[in-house]
Amino acid sequence: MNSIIDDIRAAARQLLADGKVDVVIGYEKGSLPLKSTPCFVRSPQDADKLIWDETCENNLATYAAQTAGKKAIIAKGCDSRALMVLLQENQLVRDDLYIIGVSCPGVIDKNKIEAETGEIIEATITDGKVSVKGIACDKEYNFADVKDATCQTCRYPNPVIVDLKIGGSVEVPQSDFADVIALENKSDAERKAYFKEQMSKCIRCYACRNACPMCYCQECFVDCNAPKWLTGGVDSAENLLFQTGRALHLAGRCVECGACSRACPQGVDIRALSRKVNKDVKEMYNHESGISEDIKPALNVYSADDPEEFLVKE
Amino acid sequence: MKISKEKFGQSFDALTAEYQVVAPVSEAGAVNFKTAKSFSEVKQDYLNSKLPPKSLLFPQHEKLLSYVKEGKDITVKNELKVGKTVLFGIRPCDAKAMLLLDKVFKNDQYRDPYYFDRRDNTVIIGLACNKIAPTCFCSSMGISPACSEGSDLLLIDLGDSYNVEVITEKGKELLASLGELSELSAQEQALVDTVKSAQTTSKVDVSTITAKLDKMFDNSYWDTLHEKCLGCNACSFSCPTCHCFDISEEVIKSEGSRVRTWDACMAPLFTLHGSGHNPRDKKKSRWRQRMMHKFNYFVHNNGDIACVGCGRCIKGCPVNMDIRQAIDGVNKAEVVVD
Amino acid sequence: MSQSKIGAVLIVGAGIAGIQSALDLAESGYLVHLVEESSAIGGTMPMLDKTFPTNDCSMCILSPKLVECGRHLNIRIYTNSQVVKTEGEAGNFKVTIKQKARYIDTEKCTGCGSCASVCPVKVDDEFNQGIGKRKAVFKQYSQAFPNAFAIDDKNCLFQKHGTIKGKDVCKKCVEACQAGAIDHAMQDKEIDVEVGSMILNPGFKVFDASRLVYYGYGKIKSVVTSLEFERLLSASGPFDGHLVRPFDQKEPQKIAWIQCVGSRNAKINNNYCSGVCCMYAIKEAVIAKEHSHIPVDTTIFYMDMRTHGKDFEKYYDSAKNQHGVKFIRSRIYEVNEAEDGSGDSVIRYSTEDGQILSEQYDLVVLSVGLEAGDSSKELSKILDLKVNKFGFAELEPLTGVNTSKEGIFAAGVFSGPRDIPETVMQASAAASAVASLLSEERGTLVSEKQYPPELDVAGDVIRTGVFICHCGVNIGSIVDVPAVVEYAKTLPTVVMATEKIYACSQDAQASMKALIEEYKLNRVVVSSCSPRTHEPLFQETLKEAGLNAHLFDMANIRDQCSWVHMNEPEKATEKAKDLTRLAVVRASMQQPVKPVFMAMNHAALVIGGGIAGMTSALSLADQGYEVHLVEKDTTLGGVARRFSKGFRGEDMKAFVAELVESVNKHPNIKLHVGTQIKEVGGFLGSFTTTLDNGEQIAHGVALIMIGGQEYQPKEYLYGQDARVMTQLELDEALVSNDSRVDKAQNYVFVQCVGSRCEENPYCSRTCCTKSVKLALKVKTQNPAAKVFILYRDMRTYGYFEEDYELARRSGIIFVRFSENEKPVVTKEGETLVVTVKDHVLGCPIEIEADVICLAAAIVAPADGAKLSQWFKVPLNKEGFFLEAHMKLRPVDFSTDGVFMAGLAHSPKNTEEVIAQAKAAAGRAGVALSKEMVESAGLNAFVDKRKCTACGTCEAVCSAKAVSVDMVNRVAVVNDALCKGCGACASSCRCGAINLRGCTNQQIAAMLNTF
Amino acid sequence: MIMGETKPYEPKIAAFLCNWCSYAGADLAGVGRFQYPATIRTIRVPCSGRINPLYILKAMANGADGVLVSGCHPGDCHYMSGNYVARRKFALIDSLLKHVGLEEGRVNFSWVSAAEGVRFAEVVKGVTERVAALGPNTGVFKVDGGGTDE
Repeated sequence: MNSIIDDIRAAARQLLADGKVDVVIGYEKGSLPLKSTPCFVRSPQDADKLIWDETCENNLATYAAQTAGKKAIIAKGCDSRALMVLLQENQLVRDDLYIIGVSCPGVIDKNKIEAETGEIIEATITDGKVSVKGIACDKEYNFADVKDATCQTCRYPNPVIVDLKIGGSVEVPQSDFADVIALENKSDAERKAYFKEQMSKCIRCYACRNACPMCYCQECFVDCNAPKWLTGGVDSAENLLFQTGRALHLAGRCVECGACSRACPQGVDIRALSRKVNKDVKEMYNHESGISEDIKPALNVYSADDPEEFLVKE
Repeated sequence: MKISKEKFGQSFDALTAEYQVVAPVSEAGAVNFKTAKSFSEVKQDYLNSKLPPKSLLFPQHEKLLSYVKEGKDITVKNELKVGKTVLFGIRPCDAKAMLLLDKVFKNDQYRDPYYFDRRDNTVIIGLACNKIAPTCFCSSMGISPACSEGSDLLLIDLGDSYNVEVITEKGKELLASLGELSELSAQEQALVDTVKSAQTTSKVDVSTITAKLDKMFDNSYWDTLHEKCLGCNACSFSCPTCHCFDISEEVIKSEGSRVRTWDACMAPLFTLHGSGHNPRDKKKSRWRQRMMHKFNYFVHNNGDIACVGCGRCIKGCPVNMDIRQAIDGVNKAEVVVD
Repeated sequence: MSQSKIGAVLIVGAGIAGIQSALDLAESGYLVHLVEESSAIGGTMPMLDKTFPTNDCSMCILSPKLVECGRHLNIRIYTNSQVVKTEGEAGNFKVTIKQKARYIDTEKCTGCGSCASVCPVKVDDEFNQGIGKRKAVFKQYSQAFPNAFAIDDKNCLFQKHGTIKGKDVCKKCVEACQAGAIDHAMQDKEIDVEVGSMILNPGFKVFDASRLVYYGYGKIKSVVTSLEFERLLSASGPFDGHLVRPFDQKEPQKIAWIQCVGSRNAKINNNYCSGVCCMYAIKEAVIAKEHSHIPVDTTIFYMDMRTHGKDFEKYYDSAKNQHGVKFIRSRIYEVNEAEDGSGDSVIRYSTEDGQILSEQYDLVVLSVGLEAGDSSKELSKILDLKVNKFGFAELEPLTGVNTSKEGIFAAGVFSGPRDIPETVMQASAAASAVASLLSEERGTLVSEKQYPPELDVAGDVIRTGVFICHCGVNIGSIVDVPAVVEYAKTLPTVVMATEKIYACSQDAQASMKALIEEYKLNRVVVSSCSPRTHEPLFQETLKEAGLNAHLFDMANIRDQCSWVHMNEPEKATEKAKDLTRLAVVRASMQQPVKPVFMAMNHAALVIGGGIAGMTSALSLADQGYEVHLVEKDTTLGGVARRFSKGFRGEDMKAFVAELVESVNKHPNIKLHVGTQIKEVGGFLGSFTTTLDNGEQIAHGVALIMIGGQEYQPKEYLYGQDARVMTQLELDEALVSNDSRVDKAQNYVFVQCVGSRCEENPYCSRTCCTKSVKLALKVKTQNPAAKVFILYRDMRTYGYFEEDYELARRSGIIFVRFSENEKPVVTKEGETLVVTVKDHVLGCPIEIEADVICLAAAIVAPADGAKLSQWFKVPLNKEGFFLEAHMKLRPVDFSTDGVFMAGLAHSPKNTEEVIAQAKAAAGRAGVALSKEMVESAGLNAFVDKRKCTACGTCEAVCSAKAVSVDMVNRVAVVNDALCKGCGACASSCRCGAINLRGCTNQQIAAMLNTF
Repeated sequence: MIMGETKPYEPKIAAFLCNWCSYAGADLAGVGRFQYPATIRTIRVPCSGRINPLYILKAMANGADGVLVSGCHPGDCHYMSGNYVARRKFALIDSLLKHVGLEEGRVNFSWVSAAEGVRFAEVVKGVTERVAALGPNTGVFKVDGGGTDE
C-alpha cells in the first residue's frame, strides 16, 4: 500500500508540476476513523495529502464531469467503469481526463463494524487486519469479513481504462449474482416486505442519487414539476417509486460501484434494485456496462431476438 | 430524587392510554423516535437516535388541508389533528434544538398552528447522555450532555433507576402521574455529578464565528469548502434544527391536498425560481448559505447558533464533510478588511 | 394531335401496386384517377396473414397506405369500376370508366354496419375465399376504404325482385340506415377522364386448382388452396386466426403443401414459375407452427426450392433447421381422400430416387400459382397491348415497366408473376416513367385546399368544446350519450358540450364550426369513433374554423365502448365518460403544431455509373431535375459492359452504349467520372457531398447504386487452371471465340459457387438462368458439345422456366448435388475431371471437362460500409444495403432522402435492376418535387435546460433525426427527418426530449385523473 | 342495486396502445363486436416505443388497478424499431416490478397487431381476470395520500 501511495503522490506531483492537469482528484484522510474523504489537489506540494487504502470508498468519477479543466483522477475498477460510461455518454472529454488507475482490494464496510463496536473511536488497518476501538467494545476483524458487500461481488477490481496504472493487479474474484438469487428465491410476500422495510427507512435525502456517477441529469425525474411523477411524500410506496424509477434509469449503465448504498445515511439496501436490473441485463442481453468502449449501453440497442418472457401469458 | 425503572416502566405503560408516547425504539437496525405502546419496546443503551425527533412536531411530509371537487362544488377540509403527546428519552442536544425550532415557528407576527398545536400538547422527558460519542460536540454549543434546556423533566440513567429533575410546570404535572420518588444513594449522587459535569471530547470554537462571518460573504474560503459536497440532503434531514420546507398542491382526479414537505438549502432546486433563474445555482453559494444560516443569520435573527453539536451531519455525510472542520476553516480564514 | 400533355394519370387496379403508383404520383404533383373493379381498394394484400421473409402482418403494413391513398386530395378513386374505352396517345388519352351502381352513397355511409346486421341474405364471402359468409350488403374487410358498404345486386333481394304486388321486397337495410346512405335506385354510370398516361396493375387471379383433378381440390374437403389457408391463419379470417379445418373445425396436426400447382406445367400451357409460392408455402408452414398451440407437423412437397429473393434463403434455412419444417423433393401422383372417414387426404408421391410412397395428412394446401386475370386480359384487349402466350402483358425489353404502347406502363403481376416488393418497385418505377413523360405538366391539375388564417390561441384561457356522437344507434343505443354530455360539462376547461347524431355528417361539421365561433372554443374534443379513420376529418373542420388542427383530441366510444360492451350499457357509459375525460385532459394541454418547412435542394446525387445509376440519372433528369452522377471508374457502364446478351436476348453492348450516350448528352446530368466521394454531410433537402477532387456538390437526395461484385472463387481449381472460369469470363470467351472454348467439347457448369453457403447464406438469383442461357449458347454454337449443369435447385423463376425446359430438351444434362456433397474438380495430367454424386442414380459420376464454368456469387459492394456510415443507412449481415421495409419500401431507406437500387441492394438481373433503378428515381422524384421539405410537426423537441447531451436519443432514433450538438451540449432534432415515434422521449432519463402531441405532461395529467 | 348486494369489483386498467397496431386491433375488435370487459381506459400513443417506464409506475401510483401495454409485434413497427427499443425496457421493468413485490398480473405487456381483433378482446379479458383476481390496487407503489408510513 505504501509504495502505491508514494507512486500516487509522485504521479500527482509530476502531473501538476508539468501542467498536464489542473487538478488531481483523489482521497485524503477523513475526520473519522476508517473514513477517507475526497480531495482536490491543485498544487504539487499538496500532493502529499493523497492517500490510498481500504477506506477510499467514494466513486470519484462523480466529480469528474463537475470539475472544470483538465483533471487527473484516481480510479478503482468500478470508478474506471463509471468513467468509461461517462465518456460514452459525452459527459467527459477524454483529452481532459487523466486516469490514474489503481487496482482495488475492496473497501471497508464501516457500518458493519459499528453495528458491533458502536461508534468507532480509533481504528487501524494493517496486514489485512482491522483493529477497532469502539464505544461499546474493542474488536479485531479480518478485512475480508468487513469488506463492503459491493466489493464482495465485484468482477472488475482492476481498472478497465487507464492512462497510468499504479501498483499490481488484484485477482478477480469469482462472483455471480448470489445476492440477487437469494432474494429472488424468497416468496413474493417476503420480497415485498423486505423492500417495504428498506424503503420505509429512506428519507429522500438523495445521497444515493448524488453519489452515483451515472445520475447526472440536470433535473431528476423526482424533482420535476411538470410533469410531476411523484408527490413529495416519503412513505415506502413513494420511496420505492423513486428507487425503482432510478434503477430503471440505470439499466444497462450501472457500474456496480455501490456508491449509492454506501452514501445512504439510513442504510437502505439500494443496491438490491440495481443489482436485480444488472442481473437481468446480463442474462437477457449479455451486457455489462463500462467494460469496453465498444459496448453500447444496453437500452440504446436491441436485437431482433431479444427475450420476450415478460409478455402476458395468454 | 430517583424513580426505579420498574416503577417508571409501569407508569410509562399507563401513560400510553392517555398520551401518544413517543420514545426511542429500535427498528430496521436503527434507533429512532416512534410511538411506543410499552416501556419494554424502548431502547435503553442508545447514544442518540439516527434521525432527530423534530419530525414529531414538524413532519417531513404533512397534509395541511385537502379539498374535493364534485361537479362544480369544492369542499375544503382542515387536516390538522392534535393529541396529547409525551416525548420520552430525547437527548439534551435535541431538546435544545426544539427551543430553536420554536423560534422559527412562532414570532411576533405568526404562530404556525401545525407545529405549535402539537408543541403545546407535548411533554418532553429528556434523558442525559452517560456515553459521549467522538462526533458529539454539544459542549462547544453552550450545552452539555446533561443540559436541561428544553426538557420538561430531565432523567439521568442510574442503572436500575432514573435520577429525576423537574424543569418546568408541565414536567411537574406529569411527574405526579409517574409515581413516588426516592432519595439517591451517595454512590448514585456521585454518578449524577459525573454525568452533569461531563463535557464532550470533541470541541470547536464558535466564540467569534458570528462576527467573523459578518465579514466573510465574499471570502475565497467558500471557493473550495464545497468542492466535495454531493449536494444531497443527508445533513439537513438529519439535523435537529434544520427547518426549511416547501408547500405544494397535489391533485389526483378531483381530490387535492396542500402539503408541506421538508426541503433543504443544499439542493439546487431549493432556490430555483419559476422563471428558471436560480440565485443560488452553485454549490459554493449553497454551502455558504448553510454556514451563514446556522452561525450568522440565525444568531442575528434569533440570538442563537442553529447548531446543537449532535454530530449527526458528520456521521451521515457520504463524503465525510465535517461541520467541525468547516467551522475551523472559518476561524482560520483570512479576512481582508477594506 | 394535341400538343399539350395532360398532367393526370389513370391507374387501373388499386392493389398495392396501384396504391403505390397513385401515392407516388399524387405526391409528385399529378392528378390520379384510380380505377378499381371491386368495392374497396387494397387488392390481395389484405387477404394475406403475414408476409415473408419478415413475417410482418400484412394488414398492419398496408393499412396506413390505404388511409393515405383514400384521403388524398389528388387521388380520385372509382370503385366498382372498369375501363371500357380509351383513345388518344401518350400525353393525351381519353378514357371512359364505367362505374357500377353501389346503391350506397359513400359520402353518407359511416361504415357502421347497421344495414348488414339486418340484411337477410347470406352468401359466400369472396374475401375469405368462400370460407364463411357475408351479407348481400357488405364491406370487403373492416379496414376497407372507402369505409362504406356496398350492395351486391346479384344477391340483394330488392335488387333481384324489386317490388312485388306494390310491396317492396325486403329493403330492411334502408330502414336500418340512419344516415340515409342507401339508394336502391342508383344507376351505373360512365365517366370520361383525360389523362396523359396510364399505369396498369390489375393484378392476377390464382390458379383454379380444380382444373388439375389429381389434386382432389373441390372433391376432398381437406384440400385447400394457399390463399384459403392464408384466411385460415389470419386473425381477421373466418376462424379468427384459430387454425382449424374449415369443414369440421378440427385443429390440423399434420399439414402438407404441394408446390407448383398450376405453375411449371407445360401440359396446361402454364410453363412458367409463379415465383412466390415456395416462399409463401414456407411462411405458411412456419406461421402454422407458431399459430397453433399444439405441435404441428408440416411438410412441403416440391421440385426445386426457389428462395431466390433477398433474405429468402435464410428464411428457408431457419424453417428447415429451427422450425423443423420438412421438405421433400418429389413428384406428386395424386391426392385421395383417406378411407378412414377422417376427412384427411392421402398424398401419393415419388421421391427423387424413384420410391413411391403415400402419406396421410389432416390438411393439404395447394400452392396455387398466379395467372393473368380475366379482367387483365380484357384490359389488354381494350388497349390493344401485346401479351405473351400466358396472357400476361409483354413489356418492352430492358425497360422494366413499358408496355407495347407508348405512355402506358405496367406494374405487378399484370406482366408476369412477381412478389410484393418487386410489385412495389415496379409501381414506383411506373410512376417514375409517368413523371418523366409528363414532367412539364407537373402541378398543373392538382389542387390544394385553402383555409382561413389560423387564430393565435397562445396564452388564451383554455376553452374546450366537447361533441359526443350517437353514431346513429351505434353508440347511442348502448351509451347514455346525454349523461356523457352532462359529465363532460363538469370537466375542467370545458365550456360547452353537446351531442350529435352523426358527428361526421356534413351538417354536424357545419354546426361544429358555428359552435367553435360562438363559444370561442380553442380546444375541441369529439367522442365518437376511431381517430385512425376520422381524426383527419375533424381536424379539417378545425382548420376551416381557423383553429390549428392539433388543438383536438378524440375518444373512441364506439369501437372501444358501445360495440364491445353491448351487454353492459352502464359500464359502457362509465367508460365513455372516462375516455372523454382523458381526451379533454389531453386536448386541453395540446399546443398548436405548425408544420415545419426546410429548404429543398432540387438536385440529386447518383452514386455509381452502372446500369442502375445511369437509368436512375436519366429518369430523374427526364423528370426535370439536375443530376450529379458520380462514378469511380473512368468509364460508365459498370459490370454490364461485360455482358453480351440480356436474359431476353437483348444486345447488351448496344444497350449500354446507347445508355451511356443518353447520359452523356442529357443537359440535366453532370458527370463526375473517375472520382470518388470523400465526405458526406447533411440530410434530406440539403446534403453536401465532397469528392476526391475537392469538388463540392449540394443536393437534396442521394441514390446509392454502387453495384455488387463477382465472387472470386477459391474452389474448383479456379485461378489455377485457365479452363475454369466464371460465368462472366465464359460469356466473354464465347463472344471472342477464345481458344479455350474454340475446341471444347465437354462443358460442366457448377452452380452455387460462393452462394447458399456459410460465407454467403443467400441465393445469387441470376446464376441458374445465366448458366442455362450460356449452356444454350454453347449448344447453339456447337450442337455436338456435351453440356452438364451441376445444380442444387434450379431457380429459373418466372418465364426463365421456358429456357430451363428448352435446355433439357436440347440435351443439356442436369445433375443435382447437395450442399454437403459438392462436386470435386481434379486434374489428372492435363485433364480436368469433375466428380459429382448423382442423386437419381445414387452413385458418383466422373466427367472429363474441357471448360468448367463456375456460377460465382454476386457479393456485396466493397464501398458499402463507407457509404453506410456517410449516409447513416444500414447494411445487412452480408453487406448489402438494407431497405426501410422489405415489402413496401424496397428502394427507400429509413433515413429520408436516401434511396438505392441494383446489386447494392441484392443480386438481380438487368431487367430487374432497371425496374428498381426507375423505382428509386421515382421515389427520389417524389421528394424532389416538393418546394420545401415539410414535416407535420408532431415531432420530438428538446428542452435545452434539461438536456445533458448523453446521446441516448441519438442512439435509439431509427430515422437518424436526432443528433447531439457537442459544442452547445444539447440534442438537436432534425424536423425534416423526425417521424414522431417518441422512442427518444421515452428513453430520455432527464425528460429533456419530449414529443409534440404526446408529451410527458399530457400523459402524466391523464394518469392523474385515474 | 338491490339492498345487501355488494357491487362486484370492477378494476380500472390503464391501457397504453400504439396507434398503428394495437389501437387498430382494438378498433377491429369493435368492428367485429367482440365483447370484452369494460375495464380498460385507453391512452393512445404513437408507438410502444413512446411508453416511458415512468408512465407505468405513475399509473400504479395513481391507483390504476392494472396496466396494459400493447404494441406492434416485433418487426411490424411503423417506425421500424420503436417496439424493439421498448421491448428491452419492458422486459426489465416487468422483472423489476415483480422483484420488488408488485403482484404478477398488475402490469401486463402484449403485442397485438392491426389484424388481431379477436385477440385484442382475449388479451383484455385475460388481463381483466388477472387484475380482478388481485383485487384493488393496494400495491407497493400506491400513494394513499398519507405521505408518511405512520
